[in-house]
Amino acid sequence: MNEKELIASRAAALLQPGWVVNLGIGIPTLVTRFVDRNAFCFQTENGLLGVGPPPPADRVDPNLVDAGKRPVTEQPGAAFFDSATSFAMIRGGHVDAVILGALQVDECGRIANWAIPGEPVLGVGGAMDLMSGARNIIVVMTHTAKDGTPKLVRECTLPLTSLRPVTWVVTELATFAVDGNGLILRSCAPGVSKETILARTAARCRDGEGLDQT
Amino acid sequence: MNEKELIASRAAALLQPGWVVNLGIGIPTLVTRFVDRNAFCFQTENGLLGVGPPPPADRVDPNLVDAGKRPVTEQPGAAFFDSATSFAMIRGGHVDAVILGALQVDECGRIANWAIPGEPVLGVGGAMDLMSGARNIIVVMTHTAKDGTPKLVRECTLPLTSLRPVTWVVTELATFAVDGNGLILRSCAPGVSKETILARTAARCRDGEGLDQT
Amino acid sequence: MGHSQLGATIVSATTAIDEAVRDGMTLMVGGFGLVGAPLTLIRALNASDRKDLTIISNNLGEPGKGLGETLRLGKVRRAIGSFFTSNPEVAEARDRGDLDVTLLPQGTLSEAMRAGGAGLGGFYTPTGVGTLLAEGKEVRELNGKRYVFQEPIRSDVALVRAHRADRLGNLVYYKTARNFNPMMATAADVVIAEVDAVVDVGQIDPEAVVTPHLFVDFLVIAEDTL
Amino acid sequence: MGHSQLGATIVSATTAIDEAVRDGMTLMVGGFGLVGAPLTLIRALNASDRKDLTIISNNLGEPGKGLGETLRLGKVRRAIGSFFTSNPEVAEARDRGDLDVTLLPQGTLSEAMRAGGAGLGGFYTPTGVGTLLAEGKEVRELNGKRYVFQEPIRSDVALVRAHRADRLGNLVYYKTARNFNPMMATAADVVIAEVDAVVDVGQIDPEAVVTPHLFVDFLVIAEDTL
Repeated sequence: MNEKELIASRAAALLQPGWVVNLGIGIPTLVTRFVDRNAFCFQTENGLLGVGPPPPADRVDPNLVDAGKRPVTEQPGAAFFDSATSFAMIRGGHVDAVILGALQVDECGRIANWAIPGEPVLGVGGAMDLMSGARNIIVVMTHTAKDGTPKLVRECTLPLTSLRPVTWVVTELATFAVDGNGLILRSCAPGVSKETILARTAARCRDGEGLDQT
Repeated sequence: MNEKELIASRAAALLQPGWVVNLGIGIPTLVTRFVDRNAFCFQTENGLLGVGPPPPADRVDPNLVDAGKRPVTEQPGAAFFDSATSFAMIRGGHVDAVILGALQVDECGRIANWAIPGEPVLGVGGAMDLMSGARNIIVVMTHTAKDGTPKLVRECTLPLTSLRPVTWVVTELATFAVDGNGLILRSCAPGVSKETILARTAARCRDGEGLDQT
Repeated sequence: MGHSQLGATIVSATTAIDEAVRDGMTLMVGGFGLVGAPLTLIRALNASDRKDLTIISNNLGEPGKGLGETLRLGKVRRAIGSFFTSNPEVAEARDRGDLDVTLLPQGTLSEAMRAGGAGLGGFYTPTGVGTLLAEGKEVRELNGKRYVFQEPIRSDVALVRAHRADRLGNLVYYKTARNFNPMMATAADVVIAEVDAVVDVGQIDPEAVVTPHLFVDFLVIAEDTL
Repeated sequence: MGHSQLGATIVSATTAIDEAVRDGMTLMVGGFGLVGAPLTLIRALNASDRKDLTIISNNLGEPGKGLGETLRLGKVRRAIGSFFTSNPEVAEARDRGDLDVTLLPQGTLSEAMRAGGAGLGGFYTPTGVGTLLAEGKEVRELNGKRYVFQEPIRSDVALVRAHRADRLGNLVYYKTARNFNPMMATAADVVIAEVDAVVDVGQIDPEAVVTPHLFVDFLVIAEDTL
């Protein structure tokens, strides 16, 4: 299992059977490898409830894609709908969880994931809507940037996606829960010490009760 | 032709082929007798575009009704939709005309048709939405109340349905157009003199150009 | 309502009402008059001891029929709708002081339900500006036209009537029995759908689903029909 | 657009663009990227001499593809959408000062189109509160939660992509090619729908119509597909 798969598998463990889940682009799409697809229903904001696995190459339908524009299939019992209806579902709190990437997470659990440093701000897509409406928000990301800079920071230097904090932050090193007082270290990945995590985390965080290594 | 049929036939003459038309309860439903059904499309606000004529008694479907809760049929090419979608159509200006009854019309062309004098105000239905959104509003009513009281009045004593004036007012005696300055007598019914009309009209009105008897 | 598994739960009308409805709750009830009203669920509600309810519905049935019986039984404290004239007992109950009535234009009522289900904070409608029904409400000029502000409407429970459901809870409707039901299904914490039949997953065309299953908690087979 | 007869008019893409589009107009163009984009109509637009356009679309295609080509041809003065990152030439055109870009969250964009088609004066959404995209916008607290005000969006012409139409203009869509098209079809003065096929009236299930025909003015048969 590579680093991204490790993150995805740890995020998958947070999902509760029966949930309707929206998956962002990147690591989030790997989550489906680690869950029983029949226990969940995947929604994509471009207008499909009941997203199935990618088709074999010879059965790709160019008009059946997810929000990352990758070919998908439809599960039995799927439903297609327009974008306004899709975001009505999302904003209205009918999607149980969204799993999305982030560039930074502040110590309140708020994220920055739409404006890339040094690049023009020309795309937001559905990120802000998902942040405002999904019942649970699970951020999946590498713990630090490629150069080792912490992504869990005291204050985001990049523009926030929402004032609403996320529910969970999952990295290859640790899982953090978020409450009204900020980040709580919930679990360390196997073989990772708390000290290692804290050394690579700029945000202040509290220890969760019964902090374990899972 | 009785009085109500006369009014309906005169209103029918104002409709332009190709229009989508919403018909209120009462005299408006008689309008379909005087038009080529194939040239128009009827909408009912409870969720059907393409209302067909009432079915024979042995083919009544209790779940297929118009806004007056009378059994109807669906035309080929009909569409069913929910109430929010139906009123989105109406408010959004996608319905070419509504034909509805009124209790009073003031000299600006504004109507009162939802609150009945002496009765509790407990029903408005779609009247206000239709008044706010239909492109053309055609009022059909008897020229006076049963006791001879004019219905075209200087000022409505009953609560207004909308601040928006109607487009046409059609009675068994006359047809009035409405512009920014108020009512214009457009035509007198056959055998009805202008004097008769004015004697039974409390609202001030102007003569239309080329006032004729049709 | 949280789902512990995918799919709506098929229950009896009595069980659905017992599980979901509590005294003092706000209920949305589908239907344009009796057309599209969940008559089986309403009968179970009437047979229950639940009371002190706020009912959001276009009408309160007809005298003694559907929600008209619920009113007669004294279970309704407040009614929010657009056309109560079809049941004269509504006026009587109000005059006795037993019922509080809120009247909204039909388009405003249905749009407010949609807004409630869509997570919006409210909207501006041109309908009703300058009339009795806009009294006391915020009026605002936007791009040269006046609009009335309307808040979203939500409820604790929605009792809706659909035609068919699949076992997941996807719903399709039947002709003009659709009316308010699809919006109500989006705007309640618990949604109970009364249907003519429950079919296998895959039997409803994904392009024709009107209410996707994520909105629906319980399915009840209709026993009372028009 | 006024209808002189019932039913949408079937025309060529070139005729549709010639008749409906004028320099300086605002156009809505369907599609999520190229999926559900009316490629035949866009090609006709690109081949026309129309310019100085405001384009409302989730994206501006990909470099040189779909609306990406429209941009390259210098026809686009302003773009309103949610995700222009998929076409780097958007940033280049903006930096050159040739293009004005307005970014909205995708849910706000689609809801604003619906509001435009539904005759509403605007709505409050929780999306974007406190972010860069809410700067300069009205923020209001309603029932203890903060919302951003969004105005409705309309256009002169909408170019939409559907699957099938009947001769009246009723539309059904195909899978995730539906996306923004149904809202756009409600929010323009003239609506041109590009479809795979036009079928006889009666061949589309009245319960499954997504865009009722009263919204549609012209039908064009698709020649370019994904």
